[in-house]
Amino acid sequence: MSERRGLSREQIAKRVAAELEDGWLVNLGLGIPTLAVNYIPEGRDILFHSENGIIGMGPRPADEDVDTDLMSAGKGPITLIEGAALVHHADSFVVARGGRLDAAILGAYQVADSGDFANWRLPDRHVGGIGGAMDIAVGAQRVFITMSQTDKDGTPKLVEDLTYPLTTKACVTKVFTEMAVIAVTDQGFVLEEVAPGFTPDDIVARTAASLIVPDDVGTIAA
Amino acid sequence: MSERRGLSREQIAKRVAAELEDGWLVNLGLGIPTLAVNYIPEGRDILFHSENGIIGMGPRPADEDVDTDLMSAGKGPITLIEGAALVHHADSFVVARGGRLDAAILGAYQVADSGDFANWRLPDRHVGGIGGAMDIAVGAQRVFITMSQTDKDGTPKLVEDLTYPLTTKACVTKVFTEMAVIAVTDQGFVLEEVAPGFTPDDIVARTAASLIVPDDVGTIAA
Amino acid sequence: MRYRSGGHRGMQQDMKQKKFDSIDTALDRLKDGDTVLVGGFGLSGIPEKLINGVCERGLRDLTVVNNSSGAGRFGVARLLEKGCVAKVIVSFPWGRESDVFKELYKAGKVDLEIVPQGILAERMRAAGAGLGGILSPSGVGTQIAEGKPIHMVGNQEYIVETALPGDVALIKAHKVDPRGNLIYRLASQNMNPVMAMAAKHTIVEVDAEVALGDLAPAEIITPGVFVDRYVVTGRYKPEAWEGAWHE
Amino acid sequence: MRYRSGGHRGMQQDMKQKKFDSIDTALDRLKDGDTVLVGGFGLSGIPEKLINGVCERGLRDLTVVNNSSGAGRFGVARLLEKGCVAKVIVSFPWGRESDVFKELYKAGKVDLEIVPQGILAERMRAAGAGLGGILSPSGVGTQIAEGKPIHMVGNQEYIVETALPGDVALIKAHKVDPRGNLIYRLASQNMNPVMAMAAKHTIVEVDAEVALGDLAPAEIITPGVFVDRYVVTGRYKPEAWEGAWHE
Repeated sequence: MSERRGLSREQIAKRVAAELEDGWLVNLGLGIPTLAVNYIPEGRDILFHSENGIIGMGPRPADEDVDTDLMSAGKGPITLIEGAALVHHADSFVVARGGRLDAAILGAYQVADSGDFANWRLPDRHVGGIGGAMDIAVGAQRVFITMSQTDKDGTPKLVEDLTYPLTTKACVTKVFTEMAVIAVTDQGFVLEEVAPGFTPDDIVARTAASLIVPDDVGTIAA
Repeated sequence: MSERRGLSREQIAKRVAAELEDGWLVNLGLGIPTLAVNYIPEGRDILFHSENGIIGMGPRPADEDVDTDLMSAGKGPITLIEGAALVHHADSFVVARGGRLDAAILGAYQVADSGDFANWRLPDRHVGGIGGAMDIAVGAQRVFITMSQTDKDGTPKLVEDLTYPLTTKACVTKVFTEMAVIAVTDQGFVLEEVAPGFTPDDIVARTAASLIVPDDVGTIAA
Repeated sequence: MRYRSGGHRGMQQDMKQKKFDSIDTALDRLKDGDTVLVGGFGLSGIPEKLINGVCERGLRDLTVVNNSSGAGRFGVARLLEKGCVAKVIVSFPWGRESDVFKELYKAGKVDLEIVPQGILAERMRAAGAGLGGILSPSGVGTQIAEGKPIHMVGNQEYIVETALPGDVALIKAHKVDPRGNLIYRLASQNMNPVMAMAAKHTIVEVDAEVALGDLAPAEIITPGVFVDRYVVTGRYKPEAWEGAWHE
Repeated sequence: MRYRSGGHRGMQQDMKQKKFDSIDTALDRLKDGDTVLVGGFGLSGIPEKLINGVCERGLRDLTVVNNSSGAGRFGVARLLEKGCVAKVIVSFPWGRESDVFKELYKAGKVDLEIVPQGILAERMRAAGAGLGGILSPSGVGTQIAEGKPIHMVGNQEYIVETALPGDVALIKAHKVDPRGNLIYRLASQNMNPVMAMAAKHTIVEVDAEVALGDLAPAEIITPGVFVDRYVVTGRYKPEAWEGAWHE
């Protein structure tokens, strides 16, 4: 079982990107979430928000076109799409906290079956970095989490109660790992899809909370 | 004594305008305060704020240049000076409530010797109109009040305690009437100047609170 | 001036359709009992066509938020006269020409909430920003504070003013692009940009439409994410304006 | 584009002088112990010349507000390294390159207050707006809420976050006119306009100066009433940027 590799970072990004619907405004966190921009299904008009005041962020420019005044919140070079709007930080978070984000894709250390998640601070470190995560998670219509199914030592990251410091309560919609897509519902975690080569039992074994396994669990199109 | 007419509205406006110092940002209420714009002493650069989002309001245009999208808060046609800035209502009140107004000139029904004043509602009417007065008075560095010394029936409007509903506590800097200029201080009302033809005793007789009369009370240059 | 496209896939083909040709259709999500934020101050920035559309649709029991309760028989006064309004939330209900409101109010046919003008704007912005409210210094110790919680910060007393969201905003702008990005003419912004932020559903009437990329990203006052629908009305003379009119 | 002058008397002759030629002189009102709001996010909109000027003046015990505690040896990290800072108030103290901060923090030489990024901006805006604070949903139930009052609005829990004013703001803009009106280049606004509102005394470094009337009134992002002093530095490559540079 431990030989199976699961999805690559790019494949996770592609899977979560498939969730984004036409016309949505979306904020992407660092890491795998940022990769999702490369996998938007054809024909969907997705608008990207960056917390430093950009509504309508476009892809990375050619090296010679990089401008230090056009960077994402993750400090990567970007472009502006036609019809982009630029605002200051307070108004940028009016967009985020005020509920205008159809979805936010964020990383996490842990997700609880209540929809609570943790992503800003390790329990054993003095400090962490919140950045925009608390405002974005509390405001977004949907919070999609990309993370690994377990820690490096095999400890499940889907849990009953967080042991890492809370970022935001009851906000996670779905979790996308290298092994599975798991919805967070009123009933708790529900397995929706497994990665090729994995069975529902593999995911149950790597989840430290009840996991509802419906009859029709699909396979991630990788 | 009742034969004396005191200053005209224009003369009160001219007197209060003389208080405005070079470089100040000023908001003007309806009535006499609005007239003050015509009496700014030569050589003083005064910037005028209007609560509907105008910083740098200029004088009334010629009739043929009137534009319905350039009106003061008092609904009178205005112009923009060079270097004017336009903002929305929330940010316009950042200017006012946030302390950027060096002075506001407002009308009043009553002023108390604590600096409290009343200008939004008659006691015997069901409702009144606040408009921007509470935000402006609480934020302005100085609140100058222009009003008559007494009601039409001779009742003093400078009082110990308001009988009209309060607009803002402890904010009035000076009061300008047809008879006098009266400062509001930690010690209460202090007579600063009298209009030509009036004596300090005339003002004391028309003030329903202690009025400190220094030795050097001046005469208003009318 | 047009801005370089980052080549974002599918944008022009599949953009969410915000443009409506009919005022009446654009208003079809308004319901009886809605809280409706209505832009405009004095004669400027009033969405007159949308207001007339609401009257024609015969909506009832609306709570209307505006700076005033209207003047003459125009704007908010028309909504009141047509019997659409159960309550107004305003800073200046008692103007010289607010006869329609005065009559209804005296007859007990309309409720009133008075809010200081700057706090009215700020309560709406707070709703747009997902905040629960603000700590306001405006009106401390006055009748405005009655029934509201007080919160001390140090020795300073503040009124807890709660966020004021709208079900719908009816606003007016000068130019729009297909994404719904807005700019305003001269000093006509007033409450409009704040209301666009504060409502769940924002409908705009606008003087003119421009092509995508024609508005510089930094000059946009209301980003299109705050706009759900717009109708191009052309620029017209405000109904209540009796003076000369220049296009 | 130039706008018609209303003929306001004396304006051009007697306008308050906001332009300073020397960074050092422009900073002469900063005092030890001040709370200093420092603009910039990533590489963009950082007032590097002003920051270097503060280091040279050898100020001490500053409370610095910024999004982060700095990267490498630039920006806020330089202020920390030079020993100017007693406390930082930031949303992201623990970046990959925030070595200077980490070392000082572990040694107990600098205090830290962490604030969610959007609430950091909103607390400063509240200060600018004369509000006592805001009711924030961000961080409810987390360590961020510890020691702060909770206020319920209906069933919803909010943290009372108090206004965060600055004694001084150090910000960066793209163009300024003699009244201090500012516009920003591309996405370089970030916290700068909010900090200009929130500080008692705002000092700007700016790429270029334009004549009065050259900025359209509606395109101005920071009205000059929020600006006390400015220094024209010209546009320059951010010290920490190692990539290609185009004017």
